[in-house]
Amino acid sequence: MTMSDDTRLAMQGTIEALTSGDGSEPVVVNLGPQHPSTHGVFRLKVTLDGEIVQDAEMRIGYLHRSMEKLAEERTYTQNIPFTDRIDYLAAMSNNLAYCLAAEELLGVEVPPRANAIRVMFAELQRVASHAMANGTFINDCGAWHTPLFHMFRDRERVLDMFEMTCGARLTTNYMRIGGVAFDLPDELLPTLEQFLADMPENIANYEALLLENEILHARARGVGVISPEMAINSSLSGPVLRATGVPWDLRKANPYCGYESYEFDVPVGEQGDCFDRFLVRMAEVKESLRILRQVVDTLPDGPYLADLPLHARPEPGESYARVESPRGELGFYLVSDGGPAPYRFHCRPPSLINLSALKEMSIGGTLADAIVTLGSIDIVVGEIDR
Amino acid sequence: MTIQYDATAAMEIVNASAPGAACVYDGVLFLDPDTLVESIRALRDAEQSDLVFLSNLTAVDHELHFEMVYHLQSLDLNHLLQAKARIFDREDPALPSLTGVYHGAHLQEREVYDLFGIRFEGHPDLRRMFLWDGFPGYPLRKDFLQMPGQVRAGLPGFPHESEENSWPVPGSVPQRPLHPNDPQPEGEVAVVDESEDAS
Amino acid sequence: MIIGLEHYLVLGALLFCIGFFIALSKKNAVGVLIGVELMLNAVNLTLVAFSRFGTAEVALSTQVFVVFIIAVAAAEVAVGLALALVVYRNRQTISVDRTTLLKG
Amino acid sequence: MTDLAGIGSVLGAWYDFRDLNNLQRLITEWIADWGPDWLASIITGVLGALGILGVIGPTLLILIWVERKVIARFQQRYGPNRVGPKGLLQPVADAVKLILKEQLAPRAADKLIFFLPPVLVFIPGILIWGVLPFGPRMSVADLNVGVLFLLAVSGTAVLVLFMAGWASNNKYALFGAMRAVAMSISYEVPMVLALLTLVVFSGTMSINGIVQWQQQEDVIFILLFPLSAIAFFFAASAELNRTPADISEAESEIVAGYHTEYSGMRFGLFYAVELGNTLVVSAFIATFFLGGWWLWGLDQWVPSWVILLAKTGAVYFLLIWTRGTLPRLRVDQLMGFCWKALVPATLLFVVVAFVERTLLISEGWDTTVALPIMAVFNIALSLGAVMLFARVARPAPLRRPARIRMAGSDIGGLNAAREVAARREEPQLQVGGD
Amino acid sequence: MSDFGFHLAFWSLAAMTIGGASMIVVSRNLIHAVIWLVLSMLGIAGLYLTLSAEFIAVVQVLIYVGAISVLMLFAIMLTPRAERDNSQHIKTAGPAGVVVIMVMIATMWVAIDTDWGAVREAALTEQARLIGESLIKHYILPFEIGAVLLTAALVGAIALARQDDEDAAVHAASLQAELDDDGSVDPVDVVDPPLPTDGEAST
Repeated sequence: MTMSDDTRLAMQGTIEALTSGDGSEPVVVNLGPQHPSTHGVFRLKVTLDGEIVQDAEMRIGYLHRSMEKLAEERTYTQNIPFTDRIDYLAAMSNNLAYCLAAEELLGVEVPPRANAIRVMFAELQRVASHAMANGTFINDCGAWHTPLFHMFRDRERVLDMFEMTCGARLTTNYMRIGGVAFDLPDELLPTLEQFLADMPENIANYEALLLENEILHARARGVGVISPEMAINSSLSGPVLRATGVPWDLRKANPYCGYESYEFDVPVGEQGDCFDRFLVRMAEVKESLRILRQVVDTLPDGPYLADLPLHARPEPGESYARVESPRGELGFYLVSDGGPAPYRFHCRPPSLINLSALKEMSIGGTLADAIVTLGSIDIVVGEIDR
Repeated sequence: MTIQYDATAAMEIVNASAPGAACVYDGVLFLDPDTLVESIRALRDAEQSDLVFLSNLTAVDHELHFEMVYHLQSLDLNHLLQAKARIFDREDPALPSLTGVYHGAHLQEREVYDLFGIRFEGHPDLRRMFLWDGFPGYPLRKDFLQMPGQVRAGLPGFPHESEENSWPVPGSVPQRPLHPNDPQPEGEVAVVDESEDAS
Repeated sequence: MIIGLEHYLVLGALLFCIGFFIALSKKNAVGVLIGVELMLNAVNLTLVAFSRFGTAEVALSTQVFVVFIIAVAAAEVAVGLALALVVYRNRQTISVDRTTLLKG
Repeated sequence: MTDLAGIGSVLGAWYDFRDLNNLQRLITEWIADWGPDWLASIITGVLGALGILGVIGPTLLILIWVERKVIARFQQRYGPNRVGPKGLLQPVADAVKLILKEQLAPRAADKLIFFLPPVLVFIPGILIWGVLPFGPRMSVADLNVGVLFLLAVSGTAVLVLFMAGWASNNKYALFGAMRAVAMSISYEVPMVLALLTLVVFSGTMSINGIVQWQQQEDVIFILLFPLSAIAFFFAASAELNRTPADISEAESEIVAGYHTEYSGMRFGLFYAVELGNTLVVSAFIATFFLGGWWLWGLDQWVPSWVILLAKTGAVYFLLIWTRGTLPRLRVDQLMGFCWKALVPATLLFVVVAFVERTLLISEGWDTTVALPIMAVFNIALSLGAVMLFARVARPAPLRRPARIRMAGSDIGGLNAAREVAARREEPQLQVGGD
Repeated sequence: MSDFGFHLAFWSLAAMTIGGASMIVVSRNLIHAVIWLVLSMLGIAGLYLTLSAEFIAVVQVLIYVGAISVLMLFAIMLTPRAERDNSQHIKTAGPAGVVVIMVMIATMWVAIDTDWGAVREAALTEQARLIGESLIKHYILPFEIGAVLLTAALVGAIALARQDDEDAAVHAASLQAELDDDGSVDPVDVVDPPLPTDGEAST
């Protein structure tokens, strides 16, 4: 019995197809750079077998503005506006982290009132940023913008407070080396009081709407799971790390700006899935409100900016300061050569590093799961690309 | 603020597993590039250091050499260690990759490769990240787009501050002494000594 | 001219022959299936024509017959397509003239 | 089946606007006086089609406005309020914008098949209105196989979606088309079964017959077969690609699904048909399960089509409500829900309907007594089935509650994590779970 | 129904049916062929209406347009692009054409020449009810067999189409063994691989 050549060739092909996989062609789908779900110009190249993700590869750099290079030619104070534009959804936290690093280099003592104001705005920023993160996360789960718009309402109020304090809503440029740029305006504290009075009811509304939603549970529970060991090894931080159950919060571990004097708690999750990240953020908003309450109650008087010479040149050396930004551990590493500008300016971007485990989280899930996972990590592309 | 881990203690841990792989100068731990992976793995796994979290990984161009800076954090013991390693080959700088020790080094090493051109041997997916393939040069190097006539990157002085408005001397950043295991740069030792004298 | 039974019969015959030709000549297995479907439909059309132009008892039984044919056709298509898929998977082709394993 | 006892005495006069069919009949008779009868049937057909188009065209424009306003209210916004009074002209402005927009076609698209779907999609969208009874005799075609016609016509729409998605030569579009096709084929089954329940119980396949059965027995079907009604509602919203089942045009996943590559008025046509289909499905839900044009005698005083429109509006609001509230299900979850929940549930009620129909007809039970008992029994059975499903079919990750604990003084890494997890006290927050 | 309307309907539907069927023969793309098939099926459904068989017409649309064509498109999508070519004919297409023409002549001759004794009684009303009743009274056995057939087809199609990795491995091994046993020429020597090439632009 001899086969025809056709048959032999076909059989060869079949054997290859059978041994290499199931013989169907994987489809490569680009999510982004222009895509409704990617929160900015971020491109995720997903290889799909049917609906199952086989490989996920991120392509970034569409928003790279070379800030680290630019900062080498600006004075320490001139660099503060750059930090706004690194993470434009948490400009205050970025301002703060950079100023802490510069203050460490310059050896500046920050007055207590300035520290309290910094804490106030960092926590307000956390409320605003988490509102945005959770809102867009539910949107990624397929809701039709309703929770997003509700949470935007809270964010608007925070941004209004930013505007009345420093004139800007998004890129605030509010913190200065040695303090903050302006003292609090008279109308801020009443507005903040009203905000603190209204928020518990709003949060209760969100919880009533979302927490027991069966569809949300089905979409987010058990999706994008990562173990605490893997999370630590992948340098994940912020709510993504805390959702795995690791109670690591720089505000508690290495308090800065007087966080040690406020009473608050660190919420941690259990499963490390998307839903836990969402819950951790919800709980963190409540803790932020607790801190804000205490800040308002114990706001000290005094100068809001340390007395610092205009042309301050730090000694040659280096500093690495970190804060707990809404997205995680945000660090600034500065090297000084004694000149007016930093010799090296490096930002440890939590958004980028939290993506380290994106591939591991998405493989094996469906395309929809990958998008929910990406949404739950809460990236800001400005910070990824810098 | 951050609690720093004692560099000498870290040196002992490293040297216990690989003798002579680490030294401390001015309170900073310097690691031998050849045994970098083993040293950092020892620091990660040792009970007393427990540096399980790679907080930050970046490079600094010191014009004569590159300095890799690692910030390692222990979560349970709550201390931070700064470790450094130096690369003297400017033409083809290379260092072992930490991806086998920390999964989180993956993206940060790609970033350093992209912007500094430091190759990480053993990195599974070393490609440019922010810039496109074929981008000329490595932007965060100090000699990127260097003009003729010693015009260079950096800010010479504050605006409107005339008296000290001069370009910093190349190498004015204090240079650390070489580790005995480091490859000795040829012909550039004199510059290192000179700058040390200046500081 | 009154349109009568013959018109439908000729139409059915024409359709049947087109389907027959497709089934005989196409290389692609799905193409062959399409041809078979056309043939079945031609038969159905003929039957319904007989139902309309026949006596009352014929009228009902032909329509029942058509229902059966449609059901069987659906089953046939499902199995036929599954077969085509399996043949493709095992032979990397669904050309009917290259699927010659039974010939050895 | 044509029991018109409930219609008042002025019936038949052209000015009796309770039944617009009179107008049409008048015209038909007038033409029949002088013209051939084929002309009369063609003209009445055209008139019916024009009547339907004349109603749904403006209704669609208003519906766009209503939907946007209602969703905006859900979202604490104002919604459109710039163009015209209260923003009422916004849909017109949108339509003008869409018409003026450039219509792009991908170079690699299959040109013929790419251009056809926006037109073809209208055919089932319009045809389906033909069998909707607006009143006792107010439907363009009161087919005695109306239910089957409805299913056949809605089934063809899938093919058009597939053509659109395939011809676009775009992966998002193809994914959308494949999802749409897979979903419509699956959800057609519970839809057919839910309607089969009604057909079995009322003994007619005519849609008007089903309404008249409800009128005769003084009961609406949602009371008799609530689970079938809910299954039909969900299956219909899945066929309509509305949240929570809008996976075939899931914005956050595959951009816009099968119509990703359509721009300008071509997109506008898809959008209009989708909206029109939503309206017609609301109307059919109202007809099948809420009694259609009949409302316990009120149809004697109020025009029947007003009653139908009011019920349609209520169902439509329900559709907007679900859309504005719920997140989207995943593809596999949606399919699983169809095959594991809706199909068994509807199948169960087909059997129940068989048994009850036999009791009514063969055993001759008195309907006035038997129907309330059956309604109570069926409602209880529905509740039991839903609870059983919720208990049995819950996927594993959802059976454990999600817990949030407070770290307190334990700050650190894995050791601290173990300490926190091992605490005996109640977690701060606990949601979900069995 | 009047003559003119009936003539108009019949001839346009006949043209639609035959035109659609003819386009299947000439269309080069299999997906186009399926869409022409749909057109043809719709024409046939219309012809059923002219024959007053509305139940069959609706069922025709429901099953052929809504289900079978979609099933075919699905099957086509599951095979790669190279297999969507409808233009190729087998080598014996010419003789097949001759046979078909002979069959056509024969059937048409029979259709026209025979005296069918056609009567034109009033069409059946309430066909759905009548067909349903006769199905469960008169034709109960065929009906049950049909049900069994459909179930068997369902199970069979699923069993055929689903695939296990283990099965795949076993199958690959058996094919390899078969290849090893075979004593014919090595496939590497075959110069021109006869597999169809991918002629279409890739997405």
